Amino acid sequence: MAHSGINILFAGQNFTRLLGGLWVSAKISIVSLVIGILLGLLLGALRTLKNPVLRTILRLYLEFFRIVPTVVLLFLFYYILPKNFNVNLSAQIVAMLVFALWVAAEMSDIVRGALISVPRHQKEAGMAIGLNGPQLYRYVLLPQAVGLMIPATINLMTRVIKTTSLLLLISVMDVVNIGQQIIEANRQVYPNGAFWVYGLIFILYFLLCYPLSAWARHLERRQNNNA
Amino acid sequence: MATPLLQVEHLEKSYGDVHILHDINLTIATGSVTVLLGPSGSGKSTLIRCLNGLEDFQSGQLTFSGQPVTPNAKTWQQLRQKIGMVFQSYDLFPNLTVLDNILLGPLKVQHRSKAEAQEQAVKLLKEVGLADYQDAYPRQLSGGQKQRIAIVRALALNPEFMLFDEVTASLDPEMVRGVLEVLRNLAQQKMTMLVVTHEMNFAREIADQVVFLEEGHILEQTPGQQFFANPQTERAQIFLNSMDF
Amino acid sequence: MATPLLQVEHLEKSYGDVHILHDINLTIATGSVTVLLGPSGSGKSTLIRCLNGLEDFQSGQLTFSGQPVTPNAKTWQQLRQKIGMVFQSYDLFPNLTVLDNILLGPLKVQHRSKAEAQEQAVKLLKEVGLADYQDAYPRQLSGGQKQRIAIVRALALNPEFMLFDEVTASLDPEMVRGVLEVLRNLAQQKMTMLVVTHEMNFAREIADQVVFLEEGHILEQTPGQQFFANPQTERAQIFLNSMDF
Amino acid sequence: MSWTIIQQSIPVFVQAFWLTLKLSFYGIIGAIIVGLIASFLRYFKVPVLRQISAAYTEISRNTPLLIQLFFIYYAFPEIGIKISATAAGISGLIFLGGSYMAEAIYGGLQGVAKIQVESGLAIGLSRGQLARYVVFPQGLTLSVPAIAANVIFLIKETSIFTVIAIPELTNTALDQIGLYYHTDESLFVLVIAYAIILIPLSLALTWLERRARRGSFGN
Amino acid sequence: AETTKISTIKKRGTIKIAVFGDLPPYGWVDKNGKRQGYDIALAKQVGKDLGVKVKYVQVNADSRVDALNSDKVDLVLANFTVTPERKQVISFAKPYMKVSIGVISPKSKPITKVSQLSGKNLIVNKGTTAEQYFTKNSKGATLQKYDSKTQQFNALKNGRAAALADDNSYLYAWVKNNPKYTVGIKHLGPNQYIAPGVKKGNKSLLKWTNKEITKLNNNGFFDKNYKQNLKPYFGSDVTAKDIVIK
Ligand SMILES: Nc1ncnc2c1ncn2[C@@H]1O[C@H](COP(=O)(O)OP(=O)(O)OP(=O)(O)O)[C@@H](O)[C@H]1O
Ligand SMILES: Nc1ncnc2c1ncn2[C@@H]1O[C@H](COP(=O)(O)OP(=O)(O)OP(=O)(O)O)[C@@H](O)[C@H]1O
Ligand SMILES: [Mg+2]
Ligand SMILES: [Mg+2]
Repeated sequence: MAHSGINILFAGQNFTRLLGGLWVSAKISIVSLVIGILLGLLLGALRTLKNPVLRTILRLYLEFFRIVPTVVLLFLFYYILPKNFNVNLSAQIVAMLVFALWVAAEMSDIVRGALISVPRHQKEAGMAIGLNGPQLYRYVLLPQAVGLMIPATINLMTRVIKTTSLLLLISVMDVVNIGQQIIEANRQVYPNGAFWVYGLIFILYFLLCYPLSAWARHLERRQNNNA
Repeated sequence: MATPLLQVEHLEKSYGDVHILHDINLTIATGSVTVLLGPSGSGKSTLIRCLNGLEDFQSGQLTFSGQPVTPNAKTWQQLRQKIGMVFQSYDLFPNLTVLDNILLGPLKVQHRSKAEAQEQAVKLLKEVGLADYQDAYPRQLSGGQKQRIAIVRALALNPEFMLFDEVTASLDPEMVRGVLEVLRNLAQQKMTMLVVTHEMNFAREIADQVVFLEEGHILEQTPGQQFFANPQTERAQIFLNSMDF
Repeated sequence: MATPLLQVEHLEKSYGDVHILHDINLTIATGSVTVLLGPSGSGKSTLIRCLNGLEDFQSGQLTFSGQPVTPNAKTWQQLRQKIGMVFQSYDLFPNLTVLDNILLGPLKVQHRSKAEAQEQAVKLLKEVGLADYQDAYPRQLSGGQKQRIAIVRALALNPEFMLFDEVTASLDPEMVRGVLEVLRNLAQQKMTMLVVTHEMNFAREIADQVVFLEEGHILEQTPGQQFFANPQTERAQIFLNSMDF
Repeated sequence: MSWTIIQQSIPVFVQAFWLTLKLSFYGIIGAIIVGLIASFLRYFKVPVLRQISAAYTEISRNTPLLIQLFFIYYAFPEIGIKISATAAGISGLIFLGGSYMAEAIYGGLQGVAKIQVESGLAIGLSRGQLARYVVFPQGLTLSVPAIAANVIFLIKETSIFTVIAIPELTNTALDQIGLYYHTDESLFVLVIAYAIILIPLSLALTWLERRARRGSFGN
Repeated sequence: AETTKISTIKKRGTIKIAVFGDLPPYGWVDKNGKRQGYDIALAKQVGKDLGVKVKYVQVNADSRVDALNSDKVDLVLANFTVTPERKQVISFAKPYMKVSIGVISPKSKPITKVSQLSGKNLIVNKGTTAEQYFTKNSKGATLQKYDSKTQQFNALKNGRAAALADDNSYLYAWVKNNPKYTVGIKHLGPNQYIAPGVKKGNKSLLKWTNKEITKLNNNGFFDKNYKQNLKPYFGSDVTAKDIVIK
């Protein structure tokens, strides 16, 4: 065939369309990460309290999101909940919601782990000068835990970004979905277009995630050196 | 006799099934220095922690300044402003500067004015010889410096009673002196203190009374000089011998 | 004079830009006990670690048993069988039983027969009073017991020279005695030893010679009794005063 | 939701269940082996191989499994490497999981106290012996919780095998939905199936974490 | 949730239609991001005749019924084959297209009878008529179910199965570009129909759509649509009669 496969990327608006799709993935990641991390901080702090009821509920919340694959969650929130309850959200909103809840769950575990690894005598030293519960978290525990949770949090970020590749299942026009459109539209002209399109998507994801991973590793190394 | 600052009656403490403290009775007079001695694991730290509510206990009555203490979170949080405590491990908050460590309690717990609290903090820092370290972070300090700051942090709340749990145990020998100096000054200023220490020479010098604990029982509660010259129990004698190797 | 066991000449050591040890010259006679003293941060640990290759140094010459030491990984690995070391922190391998900790070196490094090595291990364990703990795991032991095992582990390689870096510093006071007892016995058996310690009474008793280090310089290298009675430098005098508070 | 429909679909799901378990099992074992090798190369600073393994780790961690599988299954035959869907799925899981396991294992090795390494050196152990008797036994124990967390993560990732037409659990559920449109029932069975696999693992993870924190090795 | 009547759609000013985005020539997206295809042309006409704007919702095969039932869309125009199972959960309007299943295989090892598939692998595309058919009558063949046309044709070219079953119109088009393969089985099973899908109980929209299809049939819309969208793709092996319903 006369057409070299790489041209598929530059025909018409294809390249811009793919970047547009990437932006959708990025936008969903960013929004869900911001909301999820904030919520996760709160839930993680709550999980270190002694209240057994609260603990059980939050534990179940975590387990639910840990056990149910993302694909199922997306289906559940996009198709099943609207059918049974009267809420109808757009695909992007659902994606953000599902990811945010998932991030919050994973984050709550990271936060909890970091909080309880702040040495006990730090907490006691805070109590000994009369700080109350919220003040303990605000001034002593959280600031010290933040350093411990940053690398794990960044790893979670890359996982979220990578998981956006499943969004085509609920009709989000993300980069994979647009890639799919381009591949199928050109199947006759560029039978091997798929490799170029997927190759580009591969690189795009790498470009999004690699800086984050490198940053996480840098922070981790710095922490180990300080320890 | 004047009202004692702290009175402990029939205090019992267990961890789960393990009985740690047995029928503790203890009186601490205002302005006196009590040294708590006893072998490792005898319950010294546990007792001292019960006295400012870091551990709860099963039964017994505490009376502070003539007021019975109802042991709940609220009471303790109030009371801890009057009862300062310094631990063995360096426990400054690593995320705050020296000054912020000291001001946290006065500003956030006692809601005092920043100017006034800071003035007091600087004065205290001067007294322990660390006026230049206001803006340092704990990691930039030596162990002995950290412990002196920890003492200042407790004092900044203007407590009536200070608890010290082996505050020199993790220090290099050369650092010990500076910290003990601070404690000695406090004693001279008639601060009421309860001190756990392994520095026998220091204990001998400073103790108005010695409480000797073994396996959670108070075996002796004797005036300081008498204890070191002539302990009442054989166990205390053996303990004293083992200490001056 | 007989060949010294170890001779250090003009040793220089830096971490990056920071010069830690300056022109260290040191002679250790076979069968003698050298005590290394000096304030915290003066470089005692660094020096002792240079002597068995845990730190490398920039220049200088070591001579062990009359043989110059070429400082490379291979030489050190060989030499470490002759130079035992015990650290301040409890450093038993937590994944191995007491006996396996002790036998690791004799079996895997020295390839000795299991029966013979085990016999020796049991004998050594008896000597430190821990014959019953062969199959225990380190976590089941107290700090003092762990340190005694660590000493046995080093001795099991039949070293000619032992390095001790503050081996009692992390111990509860009551545990210290047992460990020092073991060191004292070794000295009586004419083991050549280099000891860093803060236990001054013990140092005075055991030291054939004292090396006093400050800021990486050897200020004194004096026979033991002379040092404690009458140190040559003012700095050492101040140091000694600070130690018996 | 109808029980009859659920009952009818059980046999298909049982098959998918075993297939998911089987693929996960081989994938995870393989990932652990790759992780061991990669952390071994990194630990011993093996020249060249270490750089290769580092590059592999970056590619593996920073790209989605979906795309990785696509290349393994659809693109590799073009350059003469053709493996079955099952093998491709397992390879993909190994490719992705290997780097996650390597991080977990290497993290554990780094957690081994420096004093442990030094006291090993002090009794004359060579670097290899040190690794064999001290660093790996302790490090692996330390990394068990992280490995367990990765196991859960990798099992869930098998749901992406649908892109290469492997009838594992998720694919089966989606297919059932496409064929018969009993969405609620299919997803319900799917969640139950994953729960049967993952809940015990998750409990084990909690237990392991707690044990690690209590420091079964604490000196 | 409550169903959307014609009146509500008109009031809203838009109709939400589920379409495919990756299935040329029925529903796909061109290089400028514009939706194209046989189903899309129908959707446009529906919008025009209703006097409302069309909002496309891209779906994949598995989610067409759920898109209706969760009110994500009012109408499905996405190569939707009428089957008894689907009829139980949604309503179909009058069909606008017919399809028949074919099977392609390499010329070197042609499959000409279903019985030859026994013990072999057969590729199908999820959500297609062929998948439905072979799931029920597999005749000993093992199905490999792919998500997209690209995937299924790639798999066939990589020799992952003995044959591939799909709408025969497709297969004719594909073998034109891939002369090593042949449509060994040209028709299989009864004719199947493609129809618009409507949420069950949405009588008002169903009635309107039925009338619309009849009207469009009569005024030759589908023939025109065929010429415009399908003919260039399928070439001359397929004729309008094979696809358009008269
Ligand atoms: N959280 C706990 N749970 C169970 N037992 C505990 C706990 N904390 C302390 N103990 C036990 O209580 C007893 C007293 O411990 P405590 O720390 O009060 O002794 P101590 O006299 O302060 O010893 P040291 O001189 O070593 O500091 C010990 O047997 C100890 O093992
Ligand atoms: N890894 C390192 N990197 C940089 N500097 C170091 C390192 N280890 C030690 N030092 C510095 O070298 C100097 C000597 O340290 P060393 O531990 O040898 O002292 P020491 O005499 O053993 O003290 P101590 O009595 O506290 O054990 C100190 O100033 C220390 O900060
Ligand atoms: Mg204590
Ligand atoms: Mg040292």
